[in-house]
Amino acid sequence: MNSAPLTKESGYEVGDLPEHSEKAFPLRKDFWQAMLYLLPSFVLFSVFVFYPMFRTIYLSFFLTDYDGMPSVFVGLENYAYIFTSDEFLKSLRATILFVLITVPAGVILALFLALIANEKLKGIGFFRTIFSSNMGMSVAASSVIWLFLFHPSLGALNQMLSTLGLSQVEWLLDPTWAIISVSVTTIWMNTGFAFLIILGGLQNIDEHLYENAGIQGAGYWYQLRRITLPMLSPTMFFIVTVSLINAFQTFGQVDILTQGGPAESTNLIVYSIYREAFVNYQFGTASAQAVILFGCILIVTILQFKFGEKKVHYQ
Amino acid sequence: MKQVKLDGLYKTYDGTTPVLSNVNATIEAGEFFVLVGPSGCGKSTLLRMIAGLEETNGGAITIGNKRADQLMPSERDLSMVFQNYALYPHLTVFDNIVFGLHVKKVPKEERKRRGRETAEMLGLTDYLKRKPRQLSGGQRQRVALARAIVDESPVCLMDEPLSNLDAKLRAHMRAEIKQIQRRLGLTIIYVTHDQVEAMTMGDRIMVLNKGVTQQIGTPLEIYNQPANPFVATFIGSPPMNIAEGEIKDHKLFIEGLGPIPLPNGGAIDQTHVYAGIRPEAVRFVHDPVREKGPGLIEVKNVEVLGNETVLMFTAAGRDWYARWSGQWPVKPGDRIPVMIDYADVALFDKASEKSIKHGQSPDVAAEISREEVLL
Amino acid sequence: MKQVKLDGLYKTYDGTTPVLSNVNATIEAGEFFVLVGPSGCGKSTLLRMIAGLEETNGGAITIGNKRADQLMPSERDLSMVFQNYALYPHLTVFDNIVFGLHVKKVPKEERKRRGRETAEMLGLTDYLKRKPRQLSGGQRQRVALARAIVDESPVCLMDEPLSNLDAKLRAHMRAEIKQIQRRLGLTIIYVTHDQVEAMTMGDRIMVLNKGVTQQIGTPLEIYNQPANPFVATFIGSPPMNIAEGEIKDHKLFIEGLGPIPLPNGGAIDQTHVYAGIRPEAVRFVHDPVREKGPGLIEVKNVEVLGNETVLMFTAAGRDWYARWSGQWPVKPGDRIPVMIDYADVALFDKASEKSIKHGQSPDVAAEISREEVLL
Amino acid sequence: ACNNDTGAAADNEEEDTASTEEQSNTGNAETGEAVADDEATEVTFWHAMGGGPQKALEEIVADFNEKNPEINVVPQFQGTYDEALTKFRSVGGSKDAPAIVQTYEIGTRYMIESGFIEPVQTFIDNDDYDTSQLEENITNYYAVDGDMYSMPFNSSTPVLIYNKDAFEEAGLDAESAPRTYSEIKNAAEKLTKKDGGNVEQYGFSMLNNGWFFEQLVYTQGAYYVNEENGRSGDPAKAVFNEEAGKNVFTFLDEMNQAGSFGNFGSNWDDIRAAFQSGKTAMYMDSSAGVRDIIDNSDFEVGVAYIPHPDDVEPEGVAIGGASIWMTNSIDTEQQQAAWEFMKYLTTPEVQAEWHVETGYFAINPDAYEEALVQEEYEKYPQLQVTVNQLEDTTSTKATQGALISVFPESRQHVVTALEKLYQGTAPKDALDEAVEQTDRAIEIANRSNQ
Amino acid sequence: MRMRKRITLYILLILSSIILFFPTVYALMVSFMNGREVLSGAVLPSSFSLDNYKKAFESLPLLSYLWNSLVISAAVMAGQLIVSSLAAFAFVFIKFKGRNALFFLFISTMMVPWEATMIPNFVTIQELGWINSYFGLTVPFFALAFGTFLLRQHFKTIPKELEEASQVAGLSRFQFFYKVVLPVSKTSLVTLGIYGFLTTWNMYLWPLLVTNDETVRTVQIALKQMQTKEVSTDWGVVMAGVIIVVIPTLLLLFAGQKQLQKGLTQGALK
Ligand SMILES: Nc1ncnc2c1ncn2[C@@H]1O[C@H](COP(=O)(O)OP(=O)(O)OP(=O)(O)O)[C@@H](O)[C@H]1O
Ligand SMILES: Nc1ncnc2c1ncn2[C@@H]1O[C@H](COP(=O)(O)OP(=O)(O)OP(=O)(O)O)[C@@H](O)[C@H]1O
Ligand SMILES: [Mg+2]
Ligand SMILES: [Mg+2]
Repeated sequence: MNSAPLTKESGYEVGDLPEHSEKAFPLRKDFWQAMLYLLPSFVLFSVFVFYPMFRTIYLSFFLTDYDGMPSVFVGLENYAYIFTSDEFLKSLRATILFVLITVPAGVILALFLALIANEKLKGIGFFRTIFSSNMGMSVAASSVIWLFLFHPSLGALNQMLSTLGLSQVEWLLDPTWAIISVSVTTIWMNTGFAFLIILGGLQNIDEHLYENAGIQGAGYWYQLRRITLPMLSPTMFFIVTVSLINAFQTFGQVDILTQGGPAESTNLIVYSIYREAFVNYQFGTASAQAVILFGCILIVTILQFKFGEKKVHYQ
Repeated sequence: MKQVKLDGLYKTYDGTTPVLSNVNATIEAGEFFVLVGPSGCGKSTLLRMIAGLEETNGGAITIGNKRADQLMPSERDLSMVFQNYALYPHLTVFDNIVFGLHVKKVPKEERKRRGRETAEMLGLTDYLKRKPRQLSGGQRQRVALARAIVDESPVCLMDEPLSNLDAKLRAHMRAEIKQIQRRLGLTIIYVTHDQVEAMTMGDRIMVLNKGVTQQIGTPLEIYNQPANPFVATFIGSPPMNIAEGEIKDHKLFIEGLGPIPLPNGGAIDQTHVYAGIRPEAVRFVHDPVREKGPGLIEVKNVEVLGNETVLMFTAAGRDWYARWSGQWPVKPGDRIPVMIDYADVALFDKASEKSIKHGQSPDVAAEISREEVLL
Repeated sequence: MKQVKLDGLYKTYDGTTPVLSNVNATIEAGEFFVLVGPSGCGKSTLLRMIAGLEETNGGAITIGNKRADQLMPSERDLSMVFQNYALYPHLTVFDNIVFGLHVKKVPKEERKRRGRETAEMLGLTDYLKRKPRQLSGGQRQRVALARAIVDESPVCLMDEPLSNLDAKLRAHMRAEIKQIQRRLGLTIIYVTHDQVEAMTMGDRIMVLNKGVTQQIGTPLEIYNQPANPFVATFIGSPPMNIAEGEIKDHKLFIEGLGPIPLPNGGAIDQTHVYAGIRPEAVRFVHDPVREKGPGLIEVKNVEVLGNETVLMFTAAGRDWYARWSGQWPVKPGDRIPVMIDYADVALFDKASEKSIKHGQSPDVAAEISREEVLL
Repeated sequence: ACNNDTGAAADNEEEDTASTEEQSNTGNAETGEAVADDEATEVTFWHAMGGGPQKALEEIVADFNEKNPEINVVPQFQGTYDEALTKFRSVGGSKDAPAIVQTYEIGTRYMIESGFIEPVQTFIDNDDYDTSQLEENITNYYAVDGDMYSMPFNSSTPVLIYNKDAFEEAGLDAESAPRTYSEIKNAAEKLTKKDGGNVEQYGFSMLNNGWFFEQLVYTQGAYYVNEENGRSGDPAKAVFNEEAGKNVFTFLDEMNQAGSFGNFGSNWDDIRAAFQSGKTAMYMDSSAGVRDIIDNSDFEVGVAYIPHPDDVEPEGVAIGGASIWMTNSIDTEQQQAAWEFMKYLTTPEVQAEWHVETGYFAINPDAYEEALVQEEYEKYPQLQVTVNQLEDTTSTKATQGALISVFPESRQHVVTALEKLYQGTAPKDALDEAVEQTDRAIEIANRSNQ
Repeated sequence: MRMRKRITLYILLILSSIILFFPTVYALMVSFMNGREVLSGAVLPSSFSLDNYKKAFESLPLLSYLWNSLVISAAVMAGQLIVSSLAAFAFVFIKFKGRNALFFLFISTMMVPWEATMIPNFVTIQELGWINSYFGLTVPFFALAFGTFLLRQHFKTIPKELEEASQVAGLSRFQFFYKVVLPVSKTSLVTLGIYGFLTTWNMYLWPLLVTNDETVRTVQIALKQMQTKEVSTDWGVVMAGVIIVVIPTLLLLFAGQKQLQKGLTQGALK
């Protein structure tokens, strides 16, 4: 009696009790109907994702020639090489550090913005537009702007610091600061979107719940903790998962801001893949890196689904 | 124990149509105040304004001795049962119930005890671990009720809290709520559509129509001395029969019925009136020959309710009802002799709709003295 | 016009506790079938199974002449009023109402006409352009009702469709629903907690308790000849008074009351019984000296309901009720002489809870013959 | 399109539509013109020139098309050099390949080995085209074993740029720029201005870009890779960690330690901004950027030769920039037309225009005699220095520039080495690592392209 | 709401706006500066001249690029909305064997770095003959695991009762999809639409690869085209370009905002 309804509620049931009201439909027919709905996605994914992905895996066992064609089969050598290569390990470390900085900070910032923008105030639409506006800035455009802001001597940031009488910071030139700077840029670029999503999630929460909590004397923080966050959990789950995946795949801002430097401190994996493939034309090692990156994201996502979605409350 | 004072409350949703206008009432500390009125008349809106969930567009609300209309809901120290329950879908029944205690930092042990006690009282003990989704409608409603009760806030607002319960459970709940209210001295403002609830639970009743107060009074006042035809027809089921009437020659004429003679000295200034007769005052004439003022009605519809029978007939172009104890073997089409006593008739001025004369209250004092009852 | 047949229906949500077990009923084409039972007894579940929204874990459902339990809800051709309304939040009231007609490709003109007519009937005309969240509770419920009615599906399931309406509107709705049902010959399965609805609307009533059918019969059968103490106490408000009794020496003994003599020839085999007496059968004794079998009760609580008074007292350790017409000037603590006629007593076997003897139905035939009534 | 070539641009658009019917979906070519266009031989020209140079290039193309109605050159921007090359690698050898593709100097070896190109030497021979009219120090770079594989197009060299006002303020002679490492170091020392912890003006800066490092190595007559800079055979090893490379790293390291070296990262615009705003007094830049610097600085700008170690006789500079390549998967007719266009590009008039508009060298020295150029030099006498430095260069295998296929990758390693150097890594360690990685890259490339 | 809370909120809102919007405003300022001002680190331009904008429009056929961007972004947006919502619908409202596994397979496509698949995809497009055509720029992006995921999360919060009511009303599954699910999910659809539009609008590398000339090229390429390396970039013009390119997207955001503001499912049931 206790366990069955509880697992059901957890949402991510993998073939436990049938969800009521659904099993009334004949299952076989359902399967083919579902396939029909999924067909467009499937065809496109097969052509544009699965096929290239398999090709990538295939290539990771080869050295490639100038045309990017596999020429010498080397087995696991590419993997062996990148795992012993100081450069790759560094970029792996940088990537993880980057993910650890940008995901929590970005999500929390977006949540904060969404919360203050979810209030019914005059002119709130204006603020919402401002908060989501960075979405409109392309990676290239925003990176260029930040490049200016980070400029060692002329950048607004350093100018501000000197006005405040603080010593200047070598934003993009100091390896420790560089990763922070790239992270800040990334967070800035991504908040707009996360903000929009979270705001949407907030607006979906039944107002009556707050009304009731308010009457019962729950203060803002209490409501946030006990109502907003649990009710927002599907959205947060989504945004965290997506941010994780995106953070692992950051590329554009690195290309423009630091080109992976200084001293490879911002050489995030995808940038490293890009360079390996498009500048160095080493598809083999690039592919191996891509496969490893895929594996990393896969593991993180599986963990996220396994442990994260447990805490999600669907209606 | 807190008084709630409503002072010229005004509310509109769209800026033009008023949903409530000039609502005045002082609900005494510890009073059980019932709010009734037709669907959409503004009852929920009024409760929500008291709770602070809707802003007031005019007037003032005082709770305790504090002006409250600018306070946040959480500062008003009250509890509420929502018409649509508003349960937290992500919390179990138990957590839903003790949510407020949690907020108020009631110690865990006490929280547990009070939560369990309340659940016990509302027959929810078996469902404490479930989520609201897995409950029946009545169970959900009880959770909403439990959540408000467990709080023991001095003021409690209840919006049709028993509408989805069966008669038996409802009777039980009525008693429980009254008992808690008395024990804790709660001030309760209670919206209901149930006549029995309104009549038995309320210290006073307020009748609203289209956002305008019609009458405030004790249940018997409302029943016996309705201020206008609206109240007269709204309270009592089946409703009081109402028709236009004319007073002429010491007689009250109502179309479709025989003239009803006025007693001596019962002269009335107005000639054009609304006459109201409660269904139970339309009496069956056992011996039409001997008894005075008989009329003959043609039964249009019969409802046998187990211990009573409601007959429908037409008078003055309207549906009229007669209600008699027992199960009567009457069929539509039957013609039955009835009589109406002028003493039972309530009269309202036709123009102002104000009450001119109340019907005689159907108390048995006339027949049986209090002394006779007691042994 | 379709028959609905339920055949040994069984349902469980968690795989162990049955929510419904062995429910059998044949609802005739064009019948108005009322489903009552305490909160959580499985009424909504049963309706949802008929609609195809819950799978059956056993048994069969036949609609028309077609086995239906494997059909999709959309293939069952029925309409439903949900207990929680389930209005489409994105559509206006009008669009909510005609949503089903749209699906059935009813031409636009007719859709408009029927939508308007139904809205008119339910008093929703002023709100057609609003979204559900701008409506009061009762208005939402009426939209849900309108949506089901407008469809004119041969089978209509209604889950407490009037619970949030006031008495007056409810009486009006009752009449309207009955009329539509008759006009279109709908088969309606109707869940309600309202005694009046159950008694007046239903061709037959089915009483459920904990998922088990207690009795199926016409309203008067259920009222007059309850199959067991549960039904006896469930139908009728206040409920029938029930107590354990003993039959000895041609007398029925109930603790706290004087012995009730059995009439000649009224011998009963069992000695241990449950005795049931309807509140109206607890009669006031006008002249305690002259009248037989008087008992003295101490009033615990009084509810004056306007046209009747309900007294509570204790007998056999339970709360008992007496219900008398009129407003009685009685106070808690008063001691009042009453009598109970054996003819009014219903007896149930103590072990099996089966009915042994029905109480005399409170029909007036004994006093007034049908011939006397008609003129 | 800009005002004066609107017509040409419109033409291009429509012609392209007509010629690539299989993909065309715009269908807005007007019939009359389309007929005329059909007769013109289409030459697609993939380039990586953005901003001002793109505009200049498009004007030149428009002029050419006007003068040669039978040929229609269509310039198509394809992103940065890397991006353009990536794309070319994908379509190389197919019908989607362009006729002409512009590639940076370090892509030379790759292009030669790719098999997608037709050496221009073929046309030079057929046409008896006189290559000697071109600047020798430029053609040398693109000549491999005496054969010209591509036509030089936009070329530049590094120069030292300095702030004359700052020099005077520091008591230095603004007219004779420092040349040797110790001169630079001394000057830098004097030029560095500090305000507490913050440095207000650094003495010397260099962009973190492999190109400058290479140049500082070449000028010492040293090689980047073995096999004589890859000019006499397939190189197998990088040698830039030998004496010359170490000189450079030590030179930078010493100044960095002393606090007179300002690091402004690897972004061209950053370092220019630093210079213009007085944050650094000397730095190395491309000759192509000189004129803009002069325009945008509100102080006197001096231009000088690049520095060299005190005990080494400087040999000059190697060329940078890009050249244009003929592809081999197109019709001979198109190739011929492309060749015509290439020749046109080398004419003194065109080169003069190009030089003046963009700041890139004129590959045809005759251009410098053009009035247009002379006028420019009067306005910007500093430009003369850049040309002189190139012309003064002794042509050796060192100043010819290295020829390796993995150059882009190697440059990254050098950049990383520089960054590490500035973070305090010992010069030798930083260099050795870069060399090691370059070696590995060369090895892999050799293995996979047997 | 009480005054103090209101004021606190406004302060927070304004502060956040300033911090978040500063870079954009800065870009706007730079767009009015001449080269010298930009490189001297000024924050405010000496005059608000529109020269840079004029130059930006003169140097490239920006209007035609904008049009292409618009067409492509709108097409991708529409494609994504259709394809993703169909898939998400199946994942939430149809129960079938292997649903979770399949969904995870979908999610896994998000983990494949786009950079790793670009070359094979380029070859595919080339073989389809879609180089330099709108197809090549749009079709590969129609299927979007991200969008499916986003919509799935939202669909899951749609009360079951709506599905039930629709079934009883006789709606077929597809009717339920487009008559109830889609309208009720307007917020998420708008969000996804904005996302799809903007990401496409901001794409650079792919359009560069699969297009050869300005017939179908997008504005981001134009932006890149304004920048140079060895020769000084005219930042004022670039920023003017950035601003020009950003304006349509801001307008879109503003319009979407209006849609989003209408919170929807509240008060759905009782
Ligand atoms: N999804 C569910 N999971 C588990 N138990 C459920 C679920 N839905 C209902 N129940 C339980 O099944 C029983 C019957 O529920 P049902 O809704 O049919 O009651 P009901 O007769 O309609 O009651 P009410 O009059 O209160 O609406 C209840 O005890 C309820 O708690
Ligand atoms: N958000 C809203 N926007 C516009 N009108 C509204 C809104 N909420 C309620 N109303 C209208 O205000 C009136 C009063 O609503 P209220 O909910 O107070 O009625 P009620 O007396 O509680 O009715 P019921 O008994 O049906 O619950 C109704 O006519 C309703 O349609
Ligand atoms: Mg209400
Ligand atoms: Mg129910």
